[in-house]
Amino acid sequence: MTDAPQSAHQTATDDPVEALRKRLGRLRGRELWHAIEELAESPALHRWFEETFPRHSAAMAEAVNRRQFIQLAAASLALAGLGGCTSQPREHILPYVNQPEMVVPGHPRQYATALTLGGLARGALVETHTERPTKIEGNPLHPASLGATDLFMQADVLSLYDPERATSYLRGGVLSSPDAFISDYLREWDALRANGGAGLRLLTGAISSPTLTTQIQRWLDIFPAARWHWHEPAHGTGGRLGAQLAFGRDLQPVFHTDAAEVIVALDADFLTHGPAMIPQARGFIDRRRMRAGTTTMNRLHAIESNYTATGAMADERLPLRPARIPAAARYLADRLGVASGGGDDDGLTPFQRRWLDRAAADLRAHAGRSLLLAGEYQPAAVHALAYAINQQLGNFGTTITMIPPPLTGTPDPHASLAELAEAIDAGEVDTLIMLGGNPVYSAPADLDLGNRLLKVRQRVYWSLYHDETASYANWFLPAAHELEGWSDARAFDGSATIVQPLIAPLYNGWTPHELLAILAGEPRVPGQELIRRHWSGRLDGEDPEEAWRRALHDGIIANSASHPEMPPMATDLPRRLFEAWAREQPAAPETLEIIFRPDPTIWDGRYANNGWLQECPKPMTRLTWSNAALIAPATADRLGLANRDIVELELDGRVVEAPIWVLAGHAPDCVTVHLGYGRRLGGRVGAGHGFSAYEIRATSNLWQAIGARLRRIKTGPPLAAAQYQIQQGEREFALQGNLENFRDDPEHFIHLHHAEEPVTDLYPEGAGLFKNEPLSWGMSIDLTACVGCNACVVACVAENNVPVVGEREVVRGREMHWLRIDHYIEGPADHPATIFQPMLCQHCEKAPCEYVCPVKATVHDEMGLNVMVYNRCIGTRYCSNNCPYKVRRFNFLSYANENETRALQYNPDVTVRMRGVMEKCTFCIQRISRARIDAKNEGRPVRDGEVTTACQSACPTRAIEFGNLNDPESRVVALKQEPHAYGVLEELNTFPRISYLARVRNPAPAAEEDVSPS
Amino acid sequence: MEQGLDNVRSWGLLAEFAEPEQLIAAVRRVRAEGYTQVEAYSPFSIVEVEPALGLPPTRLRYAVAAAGFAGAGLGYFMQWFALVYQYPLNIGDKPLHSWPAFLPITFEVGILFAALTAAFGMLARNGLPRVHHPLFAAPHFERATIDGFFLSIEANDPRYKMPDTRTLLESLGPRSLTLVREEFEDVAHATVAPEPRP
Amino acid sequence: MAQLFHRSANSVFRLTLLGLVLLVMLAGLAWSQWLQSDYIMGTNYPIIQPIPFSHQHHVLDDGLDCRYCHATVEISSFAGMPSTHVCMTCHSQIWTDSPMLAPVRESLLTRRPIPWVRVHDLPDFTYFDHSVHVNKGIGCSTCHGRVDMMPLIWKTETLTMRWCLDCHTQPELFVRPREEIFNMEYVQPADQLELGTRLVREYGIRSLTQCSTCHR
Amino acid sequence: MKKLRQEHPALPPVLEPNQDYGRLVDQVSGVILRQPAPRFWWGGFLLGLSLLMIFMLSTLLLFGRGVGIWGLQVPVAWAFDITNFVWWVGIGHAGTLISAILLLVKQDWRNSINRLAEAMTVFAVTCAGLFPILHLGRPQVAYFILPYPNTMELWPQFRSPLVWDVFAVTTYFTVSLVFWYVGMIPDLATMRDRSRNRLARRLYGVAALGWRGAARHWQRYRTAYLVLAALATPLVVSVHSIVGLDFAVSVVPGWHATIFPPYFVAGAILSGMAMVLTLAIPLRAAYGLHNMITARHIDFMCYLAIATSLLVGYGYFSEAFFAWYSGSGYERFMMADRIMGDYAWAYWGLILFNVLAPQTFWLAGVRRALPLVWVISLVINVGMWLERFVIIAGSLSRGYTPSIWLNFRPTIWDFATMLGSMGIFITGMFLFIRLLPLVTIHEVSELVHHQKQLEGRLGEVAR
Repeated sequence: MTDAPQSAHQTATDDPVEALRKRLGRLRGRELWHAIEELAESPALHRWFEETFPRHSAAMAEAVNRRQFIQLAAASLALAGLGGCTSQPREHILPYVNQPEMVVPGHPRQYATALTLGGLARGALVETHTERPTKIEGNPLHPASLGATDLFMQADVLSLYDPERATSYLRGGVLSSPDAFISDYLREWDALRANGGAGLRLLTGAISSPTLTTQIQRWLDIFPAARWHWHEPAHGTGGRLGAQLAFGRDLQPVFHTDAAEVIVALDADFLTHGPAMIPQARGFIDRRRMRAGTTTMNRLHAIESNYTATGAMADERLPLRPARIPAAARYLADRLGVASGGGDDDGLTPFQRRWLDRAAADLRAHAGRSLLLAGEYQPAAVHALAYAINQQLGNFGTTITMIPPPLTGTPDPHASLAELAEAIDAGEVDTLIMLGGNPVYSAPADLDLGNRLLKVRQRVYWSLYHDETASYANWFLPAAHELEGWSDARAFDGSATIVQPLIAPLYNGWTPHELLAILAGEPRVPGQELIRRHWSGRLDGEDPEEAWRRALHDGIIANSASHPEMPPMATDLPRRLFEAWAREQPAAPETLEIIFRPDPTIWDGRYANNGWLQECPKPMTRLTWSNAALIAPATADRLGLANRDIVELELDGRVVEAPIWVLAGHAPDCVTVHLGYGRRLGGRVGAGHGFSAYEIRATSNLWQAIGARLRRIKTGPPLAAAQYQIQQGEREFALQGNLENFRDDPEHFIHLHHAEEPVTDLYPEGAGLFKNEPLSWGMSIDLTACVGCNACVVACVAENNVPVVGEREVVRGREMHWLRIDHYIEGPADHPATIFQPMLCQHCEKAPCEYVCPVKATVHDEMGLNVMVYNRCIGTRYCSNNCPYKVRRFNFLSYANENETRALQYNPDVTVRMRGVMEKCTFCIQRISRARIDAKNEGRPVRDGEVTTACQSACPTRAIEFGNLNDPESRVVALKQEPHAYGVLEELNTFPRISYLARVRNPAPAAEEDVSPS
Repeated sequence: MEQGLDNVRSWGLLAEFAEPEQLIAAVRRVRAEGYTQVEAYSPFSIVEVEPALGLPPTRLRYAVAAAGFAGAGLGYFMQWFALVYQYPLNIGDKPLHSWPAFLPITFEVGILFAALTAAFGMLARNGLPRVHHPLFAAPHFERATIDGFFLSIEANDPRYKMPDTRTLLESLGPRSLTLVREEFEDVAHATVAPEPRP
Repeated sequence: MAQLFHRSANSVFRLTLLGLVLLVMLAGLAWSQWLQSDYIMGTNYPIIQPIPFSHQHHVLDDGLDCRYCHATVEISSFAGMPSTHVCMTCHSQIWTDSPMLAPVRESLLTRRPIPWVRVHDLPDFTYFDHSVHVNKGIGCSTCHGRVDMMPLIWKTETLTMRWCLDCHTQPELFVRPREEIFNMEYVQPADQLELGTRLVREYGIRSLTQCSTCHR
Repeated sequence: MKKLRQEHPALPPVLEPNQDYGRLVDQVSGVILRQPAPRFWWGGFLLGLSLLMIFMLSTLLLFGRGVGIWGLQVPVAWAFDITNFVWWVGIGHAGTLISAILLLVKQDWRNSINRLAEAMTVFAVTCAGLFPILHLGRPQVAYFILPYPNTMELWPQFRSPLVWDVFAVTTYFTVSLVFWYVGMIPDLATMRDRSRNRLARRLYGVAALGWRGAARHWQRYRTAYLVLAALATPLVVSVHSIVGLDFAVSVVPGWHATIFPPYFVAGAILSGMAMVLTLAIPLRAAYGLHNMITARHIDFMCYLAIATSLLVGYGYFSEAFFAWYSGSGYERFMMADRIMGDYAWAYWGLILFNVLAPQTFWLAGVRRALPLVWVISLVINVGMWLERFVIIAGSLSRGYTPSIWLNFRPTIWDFATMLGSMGIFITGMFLFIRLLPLVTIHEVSELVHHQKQLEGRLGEVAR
């Protein structure tokens, strides 16, 4: 793995082997053996082993050694023989011993449950084939899902089957058993009870589960002296702490984007980030579905430092270095007549002031229907000020409400983690029980939790993976995946869902409930009973059994959402703010700021071992398999840096080596790094990619810090980007225009060069097959609605058994995604306008790929689909060469994963492709066939909307519509008749079946004239 | 010299000349004498010999043409049968019977058939392969592929008569003159020494 | 100069050439026949099963309906295989200690499924749906043969793509009335063609010969 | 003899004067019969063998691991593989040109080099024929592309240029082989009668099918040979036209051009000529064939090179012109990218090697300096390879969709396979030199005959 950052090895603590030699050198006889026994227990040694003998990298090595050579010889000979062979290996049918009712082999079933991100639930419907979860869809009844999913939900099913999940109970790194842990724990029970659990500490992740909360409460009642800390590396505290500042109460804001006509986002990626992303994006997009006759749409002003997908969706965007964002908030406050408690010197340029003036005017003009949306990673003061401004505008109750936080425990976990560290130093911690979160890896570097842990006697760690923290624990307990056990969870708005298992635990791991039950001294209580016990009597409905069934069936507990509260604004807010501003560090122009953010695809690192997410190109950068230090072109010029440069990134004396990625649109004078990479343990897929930003992140400044330094040290290998060319120039791929032009003339508000000359066709009558077919499939994609969140990409991968190829193959340009989100930017590098374009097989009527195939491996069928017959393909790749959209993907090597655990996820209705065949989007033909056969069996036509493609059903904003073009009533036909519908590369007479609706932007009046100074 | 060799029927007489011109002259002379079973042998093709021998033009080219057209027809039919008749599929929405696309293969198959006919037809009409031939037993005949120019009159020629024929040939001043014998199993490779030149 | 070859060499040479040509032709013919032989196609010889289950006995003698064991044939792509419990519904009463049925009892005790061997095994890239065929008037015996005459089960049809296409191009030659689907003794009437054409119209059968009908 | 020269003042003679049938045969057969083989031969043969080993290894790895061992990707799904294919086919064409077309137009100077050229064709086309199979993702089912009755009732998709390729290349290979063999039958007979070793005589005897040089045989032989030439001539044009159509038929910018077929044929002949020179010059020196392969041959081949390089140059120009004149932004961009983009080095390289370098042949001085001619011929070979590479990989890397643009990065196995294929060619050529007469004895003897006749007549005139 040439791509592994050096830092991974540099920052490893002093070589334990040396230490070992030193220690053993002096000893003799019995002492020596004692010493060795101690050492065998030493986590440092364990970690050293793990790091010195890493598992092989997933990517295949090129070099051929003798053994491989023999294998190859055999393989090629077999290949030669295979040609004539036609008989198949013998297969078995294994019927049930006792077939469950309702289970019909061949018919998938769906169960409602919920998956959590940062502790908060998103409702899901899990598709199971003979009780084997294979695909995750959104739950329409759930407020955080609305029938759609984000990319993490899609990928969770792969984590479930991850062959590298922790499989065994380890005591001191030695194989042990659940019972052993229970007895170990109970042995200490009396001692713990005696001193009320002093020295007993519990460290969990973010928790919204009502059951777990009560369980922890019970545990704390048993051990009054014990303490509960929680740690969520990607958790932003701004909202709740800001509420404490503004209202003196711990409340959580909920944003109702569907009610807002004007939104000003303060460093908030509310469209593609976090557990509330789906409703926020849906609401925002619902106000800008441009159809013929639409004259109005909402407007988004975005102020941000990093260039996020939300920034790309914004009609007006102001790149601002972090230190200026509070200033911008204060400026807006002043303009809107809110006491900001800040001085006048805000260091904003005249252009920035004018920009803010427009935003302020827009907010005022839409008072009551506008929203100032502060990002969760902004400091409390900014949030408090934002609350004040929203109240001044009268937005509370319409576009923003405050509710009791769905997450339980202290509002400031980061502080509580710091307390824990101090407590350890003070020797107050004797037994530490950690529930996931991988704190050793993800805790702020200043806490140096790894070495601190060694001071704790009993270190219990419960986790899905045997990760960095696991190698420090002397008791490791494998966790049950969320799809494996009973639980419950609340959504961003407080509404609760019962989480039900879709499959028995693969590695008999415990759910947190089962573990807490043990800790509370009642082992062996089944998870389901724990959950039911909690909810008995809490579910409304006279018949409890019926109520329980309903809750399970709906995947949401009726009216469990929290009720909004509107406490009065603290009278002394300006003074509090003044104090807060006073604590701000001044940011000199030349100093560089650093921004820490969770990674768009692997979050805080918990998804590091998920190949789907690793290979999913990140929005804006289009990078895969790695993070990078993102800087603006201007900054790159100033520092003399370019892509592929490896820099030493220094903050407060801590150093990490990071590759540079120049990102047009990023704010100048600051660098963004994403958390979650630089993993060393926890799976072959995740380890050895990117760098760990945690290593330079301190409790004092978790999200942004002033005074970072970049020093170029060398040129590194190319980063695995899925796209290098982001200018489309004259080419008419992703088209966009402004609202007023759309109002005036929707037909021509986008200019199409080829529109002038008429389409001439040599063979207008075509093949003359397929007269009056009932079904003819087509798709429409609304570019105004695509927020570039990648949910569709991962959904496609999950549905269609698309293989993961690994970083090295992506670098070579061999990623296998059937659906990709192309990015195209227009305008200057410091103020670019990015537009997302989902690109997939266009199923051309006159497909260039088909007539060049020598073996009829790709042909048209009677439903107008451009079908790919894998078993006929011989792999000439001519079709790919002749595809103008380059949406065909080729299995250059054996990419399909043969691991039998992982294979459990494969969709049985989709062929797993072999080496050497071409593949591409099929419009989810397996779903079409199912619908068609069902319709036939019921003797009726296929209904509109009966077939949804994986990408369509996953899309949070419903940007994708799919349907029957021969059904005049179908929605897709209506969309294709929209004035601003167009086909990409129509001028080639490919007659694509996918039409795009051009993107409509809604810039603020007088914004065009006002160009930025730079 | 015929006595004592009666059990061996003679195949004919073979005269060797040093220069092509002599051969041509000889052929003309022998033909003038009315001999029909005459053949000339040379290391390279000597065009002038053929009219002298009164050979009719070969009909090979007609066979080749026929084969060529047959092949082309077959090639076209194969494509039409496969793409139009037997399993019609919508491929790039091209017309099923897209004849322009069928032409290259039609042409190639035609050429293939024609070429093979030309080559094998030539061999067949020449009665090749024939690795054994009475002539190969004749002394010096190996020079027929190097620098010798031979003339043969077969014994089954109605005008073939000893010793007249032999005298005739001798009169043409051959480098050597041989009586070539039909062989029988018992006397394989029977040959006679060349006559000393006068 | 002496002869290089004996005179017989001429004939040998020519015959060899001729022979080579014929040999190649014959080899090709033989190979193609071999590929379609019962051995390669796996047709017409019984498959050894963990239990010598006799369809003949259960269908002909006991008169069980196909759907008693293959329960999901009308609603699912998979016809369904009887769970051990289905076997035991009867065999907990009769033949309870027959050694032949030991595997069934064992399966019930150990809760391990009975490893039946697939008889009609399509390649993994071919997707076949029983329900739609059954509902459109294709009888069991059309593809599976007279199962009621098979003491041990075997494959009667080759299941090659050509075999599928024969019916998909001309369904009227094979379709039968829905009520006859599970009738093993069903024989095509003399007027099959017009019956078939009528049924094709009634059942709305379309001859689907597109690749995507079976391959995905 | 003087007079003879005066008759053709400009041209050096096809044969040096005073040739004799016997000596000529000795000379040619000597190349084969000489024992032991000269060092030069062993050197070349071993080089070929070692390259062949490389080919074996890379093919083993290729079948074992898949085409992924090459640098291919999407969008550049064809690169070295198809480049090599087109390059080898092109080289093959000179052989047919020299033996067939020049025969039809009665260029008797061809007689002393056509055998060499035909052998070159056969082995070059062998190499070419391998790549379409090697480049497949699933070579084990390559037979899907052949029309044969099967239980799937499926036939090839005859509209695909790749199927045309299969028919064109196999036909071309078969016809070249037949042409080569038929032309060799009388010479095999010569070898049969020339060699002493009984086994050798028997082997040559079988191969010669008992040829005995009868006039009737010669008559049909000549006809058949002419007919074959007449068939091979359109064939050779069709083959590279079809190869050109592989690209012209597609919609890819930089491929979709009607000029391709003729301009590919011209390029093919240029590369072929270059390869003939590359082979003929050293062989002539090594085996002292100066009397048969004279300055005349070198000159004429240089002239052909000049002519075809000008044609190719016109092709390059018209490509650029069409790109501009078409008005298609994609085509224009493609052309601009070739001239100024990441592959500009290759583009200017091929202009230099294929268009400019051959122009030096105008100078008699250059044509006489055989080492220089040899070097230039090598340069042209490289240039023609670059041309195909630019067309294939260059065009694919900058297609319609900008988001997927990517440059091609070859792996060592790309190079291994390319060099390996040269191993097949070289090994084959050296075996041929060692086992078969590399000059057409009977045709050259015929030349001698004509020369003698001419001299005879001149003699009379003189008298």
